[in-house]
Amino acid sequence: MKRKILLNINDEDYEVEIDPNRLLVDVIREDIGLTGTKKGCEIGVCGACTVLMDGKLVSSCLMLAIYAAGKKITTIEGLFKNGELHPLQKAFLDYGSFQCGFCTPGMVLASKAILEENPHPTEHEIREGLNGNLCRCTGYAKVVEAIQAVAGK
Amino acid sequence: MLIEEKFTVKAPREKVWAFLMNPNASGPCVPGCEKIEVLDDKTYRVTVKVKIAFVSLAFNMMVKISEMNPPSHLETLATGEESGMASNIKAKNVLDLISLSEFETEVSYRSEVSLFGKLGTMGQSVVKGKAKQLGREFAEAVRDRLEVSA
Amino acid sequence: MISGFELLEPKSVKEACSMLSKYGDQAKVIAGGLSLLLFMREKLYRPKYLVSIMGIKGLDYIKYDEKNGLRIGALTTHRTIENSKTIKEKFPVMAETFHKVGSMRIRNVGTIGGNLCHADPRLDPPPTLLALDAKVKVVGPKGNRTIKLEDFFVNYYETVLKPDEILTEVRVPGSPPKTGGAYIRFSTKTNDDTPAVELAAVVTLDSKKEVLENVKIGLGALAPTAIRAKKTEVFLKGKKFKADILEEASRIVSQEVDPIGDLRGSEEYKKEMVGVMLKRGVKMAYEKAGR
Amino acid sequence: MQEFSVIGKRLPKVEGYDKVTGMATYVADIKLPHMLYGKVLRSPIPHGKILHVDTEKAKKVPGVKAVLTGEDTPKIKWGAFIDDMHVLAFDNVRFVGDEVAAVAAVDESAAEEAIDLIKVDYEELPTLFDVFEAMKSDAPKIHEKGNVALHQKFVKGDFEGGMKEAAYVFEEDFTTPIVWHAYLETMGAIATYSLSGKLSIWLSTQTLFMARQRIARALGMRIADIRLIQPSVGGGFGGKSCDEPTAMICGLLAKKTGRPVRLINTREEEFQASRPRVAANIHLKMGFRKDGTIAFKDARTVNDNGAYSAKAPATTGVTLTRIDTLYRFKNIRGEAILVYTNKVPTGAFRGFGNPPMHFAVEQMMDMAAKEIGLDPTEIRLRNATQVGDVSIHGWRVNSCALSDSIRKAAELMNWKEERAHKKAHQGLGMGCFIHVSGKRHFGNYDGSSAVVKVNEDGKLTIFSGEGEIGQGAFTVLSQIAAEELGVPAKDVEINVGDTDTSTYCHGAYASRLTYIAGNAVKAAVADAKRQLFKMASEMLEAIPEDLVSKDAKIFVKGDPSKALTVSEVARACLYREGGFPVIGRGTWDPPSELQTKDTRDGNTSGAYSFGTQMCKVEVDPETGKVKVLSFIAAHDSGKVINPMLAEGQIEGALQQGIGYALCEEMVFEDGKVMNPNFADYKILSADDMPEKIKIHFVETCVEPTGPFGAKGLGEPGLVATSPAIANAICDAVGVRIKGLPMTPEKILKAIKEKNKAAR
Repeated sequence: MKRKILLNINDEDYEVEIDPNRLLVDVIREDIGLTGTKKGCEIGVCGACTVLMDGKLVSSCLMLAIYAAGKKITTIEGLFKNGELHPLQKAFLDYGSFQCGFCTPGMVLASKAILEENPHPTEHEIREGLNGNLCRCTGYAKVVEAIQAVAGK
Repeated sequence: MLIEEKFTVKAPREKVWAFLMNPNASGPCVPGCEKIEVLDDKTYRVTVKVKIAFVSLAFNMMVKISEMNPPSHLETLATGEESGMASNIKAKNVLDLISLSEFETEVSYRSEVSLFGKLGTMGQSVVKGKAKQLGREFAEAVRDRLEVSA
Repeated sequence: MISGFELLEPKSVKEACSMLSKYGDQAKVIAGGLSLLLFMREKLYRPKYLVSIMGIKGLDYIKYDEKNGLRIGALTTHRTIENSKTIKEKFPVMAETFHKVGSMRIRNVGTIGGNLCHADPRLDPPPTLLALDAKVKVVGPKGNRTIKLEDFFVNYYETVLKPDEILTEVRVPGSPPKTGGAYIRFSTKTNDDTPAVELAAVVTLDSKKEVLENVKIGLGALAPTAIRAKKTEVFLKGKKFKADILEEASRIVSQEVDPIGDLRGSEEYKKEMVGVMLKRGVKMAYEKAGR
Repeated sequence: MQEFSVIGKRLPKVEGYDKVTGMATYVADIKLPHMLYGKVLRSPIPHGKILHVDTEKAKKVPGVKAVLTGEDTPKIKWGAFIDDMHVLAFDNVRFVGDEVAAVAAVDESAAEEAIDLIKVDYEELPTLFDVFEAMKSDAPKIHEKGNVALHQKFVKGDFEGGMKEAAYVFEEDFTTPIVWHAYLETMGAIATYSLSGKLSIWLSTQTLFMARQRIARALGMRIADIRLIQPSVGGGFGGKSCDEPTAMICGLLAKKTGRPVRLINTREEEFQASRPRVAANIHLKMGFRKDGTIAFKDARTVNDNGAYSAKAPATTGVTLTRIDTLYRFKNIRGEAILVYTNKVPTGAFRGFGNPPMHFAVEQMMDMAAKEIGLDPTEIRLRNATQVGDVSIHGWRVNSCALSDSIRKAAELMNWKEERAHKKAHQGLGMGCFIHVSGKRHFGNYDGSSAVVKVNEDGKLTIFSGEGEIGQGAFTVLSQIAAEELGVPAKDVEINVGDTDTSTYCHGAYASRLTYIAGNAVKAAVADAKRQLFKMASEMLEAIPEDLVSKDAKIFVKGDPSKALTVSEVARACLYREGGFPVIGRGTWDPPSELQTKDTRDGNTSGAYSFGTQMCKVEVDPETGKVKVLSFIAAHDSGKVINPMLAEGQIEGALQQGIGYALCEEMVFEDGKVMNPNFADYKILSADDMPEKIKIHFVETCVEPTGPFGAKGLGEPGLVATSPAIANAICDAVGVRIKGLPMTPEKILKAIKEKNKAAR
C-alpha cells in the first residue's frame, strides 16, 4: 500500500507517494531526480550512495525511504550553496582527488562528516573514516591530501 | 563444495546396509525429509525441507543409484531444484560401510554438492556449515534407530 | 529490488508484540534493517509484514550504576555505544569493539539489538559481549525474561527468541577491579573484510597482579554462532601468566572451535589463527588489567 | 630545456566541476521520456544445451513490453579477435552468467518479475574449469573448433648457445588469478530506435567507435545506422571495451519495442559476465652468465580464455613477449597457449597481459641476484634496455630512462641503508617494468585524428572520439592544445564523444591517448594556427614565419606591443567577403608496425615507457599477513603533461596492484563466481593503503616522437607492483610466493615449510 511521505532534501521539501519496499537511493534518484547519489554495490559496502541524514552518514541503498520521512537529508547537490563550492569540493578539484568521479559524491560527503566530527584529524583518522568509501581510481592519496588541506585551514 | 563425514554404528554391516537400502526406513533419518517415492529399485523422488533461520527451503530431488556393491559401497547422484529461490542442486554421493567388528560398522560418506542460482551465492560458509550439521543429525538418527532395535 | 511488504509501525513494545503474535511467521521485526534488507534484496526472504520498532520511544539509552552495571537500549546505535563516555571509561573493550563494526555509515544506522538478533556468527559485538557475561532482556506477550547471551544464539541467524518476542535491552555486569579486555578482529584480506577469526578476552587479575583470577573468551566466525571458549577459560583460570601456559591454551582453543573453510581461509588455518589470536588477546587483556 | 606555459602544470580536471558537484551525468543518470527498463536472464549452469525457452508467463506480466531470446537475435557470431560469441545464446550456454534472454518493461520490478518467470530447459553438458584438463586431446569440446583458442611458439637468437653460456639456471612455475576491474560504475546503456532506422545508444564505454563497429556486426546493421554517445564514464580499466553484449541487448530491446530502453548491470552481473583479467600459468626458465647478464629465457604461458574470446587472444601474446624489451634479451624461446574453459570470458584489464609475466621474471631476477651475489638493483642495471636499442622483437627504443629510474628509486627509498638496517620481519623489494604507448593491432592503424574549431570568441573546441573515462584525457589534450596555440587551458573545450560529431578514434586502451591523441590534437591545432597566422600576417603586415602566439595573443616575434588577440584574428577570418571559420584538422599515426603472428616481431608501439617500483613490507610471522609500509614509484613517462593527474594515475594503479598482489582473486566453484560482490571480493580501502607513497617522474629522457616529449602512463603503474611486493616478502621472511594473490595462508604455509627444511 502506497504512502505519502515528506522528504526534506537539501532544505527543500518533497512529497512522494511510495511503497514501503522502496529504498531511499531509488527515491532520491528516480522519483526526485537527484542523480548525484550513485548506486555502486547496492549492499552498503562501496559508499557511492552515501548521503547525510540529520548530519549522519548513511548508505541510502540500505535504507527504507520511509525511514527518511521527517529527517533532514543532504546529498552532494546540497553542498553547492549560493554559487559557492563547499571547501571540500574546491579542495577535491585543486588536489585532483578524483578521476572517474563516480565515488566522488559519497567521498566528499564522507570527508565532510569526518571533519565535522573531528576538525583536525590525523592521517590515520582520515583513512579510517574513509574506510568503506571505495575508490578504484585514485588510490586515496589525493583524497587524504584534500581533507588535510581543508583541515589545515 | 565437498562434504565428508564419518560415523560409527553399533550394528553389523549387513544390517546397516539393509537399513540404508530401505528408503522407507532410512529416509526419515534424513533431516527435513518430507516424503520419499520409490520410482524403481534405482530411483527415488525425495522432498527435503531445510530451514536456515527465517529462510526456509524446499528441495525436490531425484536420487539415482549409479553404482552399488553390497554391502559396502554405494554411489548416488542427486539432482533437484529449489523453486522458491530459482536454485538448482546437484550432489554426487559416495557411501562406504566398513565393518569394524562383528557388531560395529563405520559409515563414511562424501558428497560433492553444487548449488546454482541464488542459493549458490548465499555465503558459502553458511550453506557448508548447515550441510555439516544435517550430516551429523543424520548420523544421530541412524544410530538411534539401529542401536535401539539392536 | 525488494519484494513488497506491509510496514507496521507500533508505538510501544506491547503493541509490537501483539502485532507479532497476530501475524506469526508472516511477520518479522525490523530495526535499522541493514542485515534484513540484504536478505530481502537477494529474495532469500519475502516477509508479508515487517514490524518496525524504530518508532518506539525509550529504547535508545545507555545507563550505568555500580549495582546494576550497564544497561543499553536495543535501539542504541553502534556509533552511540562507540562514542559513549561511560562505556569508554567503564568498558573500553566495548568501545573498541563497536568502533570496528562495518563502516561509519553502518555504525550510524545499525543497532545493538538488531545486531544480536540477526545472529550472524561473524559480527563484531557478540564475542566481546559474551566475554563480558552480557545478558539480554526480552519482552513478549507473556511478560519479560532475561537470557544469558551465551544461551541466546542457536544457529546461523537463529536465536531463542520466540516469533512474538522482542529484545529490548542488553545488560552488562560491572567488571571487578584489575580487569582488562581486548578484542581482536583478524581478517585475511582488507581491514574491513569479514573476519576469519574474532576473539575477545576479558582477564581479571588477583590483588598481586600475578594470577589470572578469571578469564573469559568470546569467539566469533568459528562456529555456527558466536561462542564462549569454556575449556580454554577453565584451563587458564587460576594460572600465572606465562608463555608456556599461553601456548597450551592456544592448543586447547584450537580444538574448541568448529570453523568452516571459506574465502577467508581453510578450516585448518582458522583453527591455527584462533590459537595465535588467543595468545595476543589474553596478553593484551592481561596488560590492561595490570594497569 | 623548452619553456612551457601550460604543459607540466598541475591543472584541475576540465570536467571537474561537474564531478565534485554531482552534476556529471553517467548513463544510469539519464532518463528519457517513455523509457523502459531492461533486464537480462543469465545461465545458472556452466555448460549446457538449451532445449526449450518458455517465455509465455513472462510476456503476460503487466508492464512487460518485450521478451527476447536467442531466436529473436540475428544469430551472428562476433568477437574482438575470434568470432565465438552470440548476443543471446540459442544453442549452448558456456558459463554461469551467459546471456540467455532479455526483458523490457515499464519498471524494474516488472522486468525482474518477468525474468524470474522465464523457464529454460537445459541439457547439462560436461564442464571444464581447468586449462590443463581442457587442453587434453580427449577433453569435451566447448566450441566446435576445439578448446585451444590460440597457440604461439618461437625461438629467437642463439637459444642453444645461450643455454651453454649460462652459469646459473633457474626454473619455476608461477600462477596469477582472474581479477576484476572493479570500476565503481557498472556497465550500462540507453538505446533509442527511430523508425528512420537509426539506433542511438548512450554507452558506458572506453572505445566509442570500436564499440559501434562491434554492435553493427553483432546486430547485422550498417555502421552508419548506429550512433554512439559517451556520457561520463565511471572508470573502465579495459573492461568497458564492448567485449560483452550489454549494448547489443539494449539495442535489440529498443528496436523491438520502439521505445527508449535503459539496461544497467547489477554489481553481481558485472562479476559474473564482464571481461576480467586473464589468468596465467607460467613456466619460466632463465639462465645467467657469471656477470649477471641474461644468457637465455625460456617462457611458456597457458592462459585461461574462459568460455568466449574477448581480448584474451591479444593479452596472451602480450603476456609472452612484452617483457622481452625490458632487458637486453638475446636468446629466447617462447610458447603461449590460450584455452577455453567454462568460466567467465577474460579480456582486457589495465596492463593487458603484461603483469603476470612481470610477476614471474622480476622474481627470477631477484633469485639470480641472490645466487650471484649482486644487489637487485645492480643485476637489473647490467641488463637494462638503453636508448637506441632495437630489441629481439625489433622494438625500437627511442627513449628510455630505465637505468635512471632504478637509481632514482633506490635514492628515494634509501635502498642500501634501509636494506642494511631493516627490522625483523621487514623487507624491501623492487620491480622494473616496460609498457607500450599504443599497440598497432586494428587494421594496421594505431593513429588518432582530431578537429579543432577556433571560435570567433577566441575559444577552441576540440572534436575527438578518444573519450574521457576518468583517466584525464580531456584535461591532458586541452593542455596540449592550449600550449600549441599559446592560449590558457581554460579557453579550450572538448566535445563529448559522439560518433556523429567526433573524428574516428580507436579509444582508450594500451596507454595510447596522451601519446597518440596528443599528437593528433597538436597537429590539428597547428593547422588552425597556420590559418590564424596567415590572416594575422596580413593584419600585422608581417610574414607568418615571424609570428608567435602567447597568452592568447598573436604578434611579431620580439614585438608584443602590436599584438592581436586570437579572437580578433578568428573574427577577422570570418567577418569578410568569402570569410571562413578557422577549423584545423590533424591526424597522427605512430611509427609502429604490425607484429608477425607467431614470432611476434615488429615495432608494436611508437614509444615505450619504463620504470622501477620499490616497497617496504612487514610480514607477521605467526599469521603470514603482509603490511605494505611504503611504496616508491620512479617512472619514465617522458615529459609529463600534468603531474597531478599523472601521480593520480600511478597512485590508483598501486591500489589495484597491491590488491592483485595480496588479496584480489575471483574464486570459482563449479564455474560459478563465489565472491560476486564488494563484500566478498575486497578491493583496498583508504586505510589498507600504505601512508607513505612517493611518485617520481624521471624526465631525464623525453620521447622524441611524443607531444612535447610525452608518452603513455595509464597502465604501467601496476605492472611491477606484485613482483616488488613478492621480492619484499622474500627479503622479509625468506620465502618465495609464486602464486597470486599472496594470501596470509600461503605465506604462513611457506614459512612453515622453510622452518621444517631448516630443522
